[in-house]
Amino acid sequence: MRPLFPFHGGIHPAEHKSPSTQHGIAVAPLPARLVVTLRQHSGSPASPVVAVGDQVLKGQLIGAAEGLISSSVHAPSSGRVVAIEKQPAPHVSGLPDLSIVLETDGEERWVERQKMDFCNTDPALLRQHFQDMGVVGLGGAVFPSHVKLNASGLDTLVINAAECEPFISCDDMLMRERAAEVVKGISIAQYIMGAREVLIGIEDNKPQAIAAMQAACEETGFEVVAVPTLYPSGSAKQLIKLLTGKEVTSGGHPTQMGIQCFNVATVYTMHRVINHGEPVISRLVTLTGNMDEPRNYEVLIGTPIGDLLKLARPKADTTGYLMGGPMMGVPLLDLSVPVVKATNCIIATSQALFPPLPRAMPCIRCARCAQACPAELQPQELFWFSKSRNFEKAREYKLFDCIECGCCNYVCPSHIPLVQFYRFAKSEMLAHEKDRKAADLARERHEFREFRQEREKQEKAARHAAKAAEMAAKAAETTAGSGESVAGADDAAAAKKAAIQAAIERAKAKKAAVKPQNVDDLPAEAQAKIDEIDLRRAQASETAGQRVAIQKSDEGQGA
Amino acid sequence: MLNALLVMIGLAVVLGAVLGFASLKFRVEGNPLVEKVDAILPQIQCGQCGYPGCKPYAEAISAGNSAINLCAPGGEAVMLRLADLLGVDPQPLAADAALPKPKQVALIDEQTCIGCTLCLQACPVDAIAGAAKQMHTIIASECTGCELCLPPCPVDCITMETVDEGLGGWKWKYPVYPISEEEKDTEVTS
Amino acid sequence: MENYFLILIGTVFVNNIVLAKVLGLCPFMGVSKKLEAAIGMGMATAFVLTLASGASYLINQYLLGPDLIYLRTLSFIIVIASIVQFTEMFIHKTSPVLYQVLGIYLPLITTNCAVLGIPLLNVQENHNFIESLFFGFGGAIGFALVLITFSAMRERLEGADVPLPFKGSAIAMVTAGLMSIASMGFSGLVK
Amino acid sequence: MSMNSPLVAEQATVNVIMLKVLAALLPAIAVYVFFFGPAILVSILLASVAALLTEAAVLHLRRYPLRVYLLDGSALVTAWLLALSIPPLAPWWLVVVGTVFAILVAKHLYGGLGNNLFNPAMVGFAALMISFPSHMTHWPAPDMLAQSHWSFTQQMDFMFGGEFPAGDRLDAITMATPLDTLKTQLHLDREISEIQSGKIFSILSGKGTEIIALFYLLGGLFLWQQRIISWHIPASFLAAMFGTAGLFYLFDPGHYASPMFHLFAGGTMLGAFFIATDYVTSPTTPMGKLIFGAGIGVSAYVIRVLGGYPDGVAFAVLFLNSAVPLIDAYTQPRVFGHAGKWFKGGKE
Repeated sequence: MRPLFPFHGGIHPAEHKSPSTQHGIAVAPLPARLVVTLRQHSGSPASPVVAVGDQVLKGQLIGAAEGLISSSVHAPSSGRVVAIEKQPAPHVSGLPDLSIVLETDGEERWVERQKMDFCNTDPALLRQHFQDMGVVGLGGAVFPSHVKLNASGLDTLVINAAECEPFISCDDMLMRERAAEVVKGISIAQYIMGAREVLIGIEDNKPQAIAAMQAACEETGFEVVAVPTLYPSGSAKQLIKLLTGKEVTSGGHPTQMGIQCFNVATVYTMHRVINHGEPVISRLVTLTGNMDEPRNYEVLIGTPIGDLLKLARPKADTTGYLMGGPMMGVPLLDLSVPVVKATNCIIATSQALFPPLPRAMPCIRCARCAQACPAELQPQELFWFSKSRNFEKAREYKLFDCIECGCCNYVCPSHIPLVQFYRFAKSEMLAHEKDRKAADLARERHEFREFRQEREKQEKAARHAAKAAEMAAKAAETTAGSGESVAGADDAAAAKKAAIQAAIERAKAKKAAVKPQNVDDLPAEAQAKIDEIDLRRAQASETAGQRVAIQKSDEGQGA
Repeated sequence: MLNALLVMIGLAVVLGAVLGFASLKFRVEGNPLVEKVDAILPQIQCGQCGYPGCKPYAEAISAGNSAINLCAPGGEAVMLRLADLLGVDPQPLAADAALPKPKQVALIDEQTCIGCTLCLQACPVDAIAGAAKQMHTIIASECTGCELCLPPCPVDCITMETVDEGLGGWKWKYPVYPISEEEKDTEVTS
Repeated sequence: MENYFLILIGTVFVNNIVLAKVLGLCPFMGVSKKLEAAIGMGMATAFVLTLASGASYLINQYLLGPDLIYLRTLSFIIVIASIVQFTEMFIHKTSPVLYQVLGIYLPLITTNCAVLGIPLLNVQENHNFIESLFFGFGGAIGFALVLITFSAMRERLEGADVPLPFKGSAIAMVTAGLMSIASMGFSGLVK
Repeated sequence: MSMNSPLVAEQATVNVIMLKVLAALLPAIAVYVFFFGPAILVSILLASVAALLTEAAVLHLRRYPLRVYLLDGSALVTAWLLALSIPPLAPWWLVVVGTVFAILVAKHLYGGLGNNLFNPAMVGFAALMISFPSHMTHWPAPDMLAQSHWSFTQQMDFMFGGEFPAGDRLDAITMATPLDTLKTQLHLDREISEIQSGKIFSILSGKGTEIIALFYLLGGLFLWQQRIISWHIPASFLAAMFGTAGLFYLFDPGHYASPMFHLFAGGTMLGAFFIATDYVTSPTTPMGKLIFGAGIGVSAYVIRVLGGYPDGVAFAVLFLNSAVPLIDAYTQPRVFGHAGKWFKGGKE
């Protein structure tokens, strides 16, 4: 028996996992419309590589990764692109996000799928391949996997199959039914990272999954470790501590101590990518809560959640829907939002399952939250500072080490929405950080401008001095005629003024002429005009970029 | 009487010598505080404080010559941070101070622009690209929204546009919750 | 030895310069909004007080003697002012932020009645040189201790839901009063 | 209802915690009545009514919902603790003045529940101790030792009207507490063993009072078992008190009472389990709690033995209350993923 290293705190809420594990995984039917959000992963959103009206095949790349921390998105089924526009997204803000809308043709025609022989492929190529195939962490954080895979000579590869949040059972079912494929995926990750040891952490409330995985792991050397059922053992840092006894340094990466952690569903997609040539276009979603037929479904990314819910038939007294678990999930305000890569579970809420919490009272500093905090923070202090907007203090007390797991919230006898306060404070601090960066940029540019003006002044003075010397020399030659040159300068000034005035008049006339046109805008014409302006602006900013570059090189010379 | 005089003179000489030595030994060059104040100011360079830029205002604050409530774009947040840094009481913002505005950038109506370059000269952060007799354009990512380019424009072709930051600019709100079941409308907002 | 210990305990807890003698309230209220500033102020005052009680003892004993008693307050103030000036220059050089945070209260250590009070009490109680140093040091530690705990309390109070009329200095005064009540428990402990 | 996560929570609430604290006091109160008569119940009732009325008035002024905050039970805890700390036969206005002062000044000037820096009950007690010292030292003798027995109505006449039964004196029913006796007699150069042969003394400390202290201890253990208080503060408080008393006792057993006596005398047990453990006014970190408890233990001993007041628990609690924010700031535990043991004042 492997020794475990319990993390601090943790809670044990009611599990509610059994209703959704009564039946095996079912495949959700193909919807008529798929909405593929371009921001399905953390980092920068993908940029569309198809146009409205294009026919796409199942698995075809439709959004390409932008930069390192980004990932691609693919067409979940064959059909036609009908729109590329802002669509409601499953984000807590309820704000719409840029998405590609597909109309499916029901034919499910695949693009050409290329299997790979990973054992004879350079890990760097495999990582690139994972980015192109849209592999991201499916545990909920959706961090692009190719970035996490970028390490070698690892001691330990931790596979996170704890699934600690109540209600969710998709990883459980995945392991029960597809353990062999999961293990193949683990082998790929192990190969890329050169991991010496593989530990698969599964909470001991999933005996069937543990048994299935143990059977599948025979002769692989991977070790299945049953960990106590204690939320949040499925948080990567806590699971690593639990299994290896090592703490991931604050702000650091686990690879610094020779460890990396992947969700079990993520390694399964790695297997699909390498051994089947399929990009990430579907995932398992648990439909549970106040429903007649709770069950796990294999769902295409982009399926509208409203369509999906019809399968599980929510009961009449359902009060709302939640994406994710009850501890860290996101409320769904709009059922037209699509399934994204982060959608592991949809819970229908009801008064019986989620009784309204007692009213919030003032904090009495009982420190139960500190006893429950798996990050070993002092939530009561963080609350005190966040409440009074004392963000500096909140930072000093390590607010950014908070993983927003909600344990403090769960045990609070005053029922203060603590996590909300932390989210508020964090988002204020990040916004402030952004402002400060903008301010630094502005300061730099302002200082450069002052430097430039000073230099121009000096250059002007130098030119004037040279000119004056020249003039003096000229004046020495011809003493007469100096009066004429002065008069000439006056004339020039007057002419310039007149020219400006004329330009102003022209501009006014033009403005007057243009205005009415804009008012009775014909859509096509307006669109064309906007496009034209956009094009011009793009050109202008290009020249501006060049200008900045020139300034920078000037600066170099100046210094 | 003489004794008293001698004692006082002696004390003065000794202490004066010590202080004189100390003033040489602990001489302070410049004022390192300016940097800290400058770091708090939003660097919009709008000059609404009455100083020609953020740095001069920072210098004035550090020297104790200026109130800390003059930064209009920074609003109350900046004033409070300054008060905190300097350990002085917060000063209310002037009554006519503009309310904090959402982030804005200038936009040039390129149909109307005559290319006079007057706005180029006014821009404190060189965020306007263009040359004489060509239409100008604003580099939105570098515009601080200071509005200094508005007055010089002879044809009023510059407008301020509020930036829609979408999801990237979304922030969590301050949590508001009812403090009792029966009084849902009375809410703790601290 | 026991005598020195009693002087120290007495000045720190029993006859605390702020809570029991109610001296030095100006920096006590002024520089207690931030813990770091309070620590700086406490240290500066401790330095000035200890040095001032030693120096004033020497001046009183050897320079003034019994003849020039009328110069006592005057010369003490001069010595204190110089030490404060010295401290001010030192802090300005070593910690500009602390210098700015302490602001006007740093030169005002000169007029801190606690700082003049301790040397005068020394003379009044006929302390010898070592006793004077202990008395000064103890008083300073007492002052610093109270100032620092008080500032930590005020930092906590910033987040408290204090009724509007009591916000700020008002509740700070109430707190100082309650601290004083607490410290009355020690009365009768020494002398 | 907000739909933001987390959506599930334990059902514990503030008023349940407070009610459990009150429940833990009940056995000790019963024993109190047994030894000293029912007057204490009247004191408790008076204090409760005064506390609730004061609280209601302030909440009304601040336009806070009355029902929610009155039912949270915190005012009752303050009232009961204060009533148990002052002599049961004290005039009615003493209890009322103390309670009003405690609730008004120590609690609501700071913003009410969760915001106060000082333990309200102890502020009320200290204010009374300083303002009305003579009233605060008239403790009734245990029933078996009193020279005369007053009926309940006689006691009420005295509490509310200040009238003695005909021909009786206050001395007839009051007695110096064991701690007080010890202090005054020691001043008369008598030895501890000699003093403790007095009739008020018993095995542990005083007749009756030691049994009450024992029940405070039991109540405290109940709270610990219910996970309402942690062991840190009571343990370090009692250990420090025992340790300090032990040192002095070893040094001179003729003039310093045994450590066991100090644990069961005065307000030690009530203070260790019910007063010092008040959430709002005690540190939240484990190390901070140990420091806090030990600080109270030592100062309470020093004040009660060397200082001018008969008992030191209240002053010691207030004194350490004022250090709580500082203790909290400097005993922050290490955060997950950070090096080092503690970080001081927020900086590593």
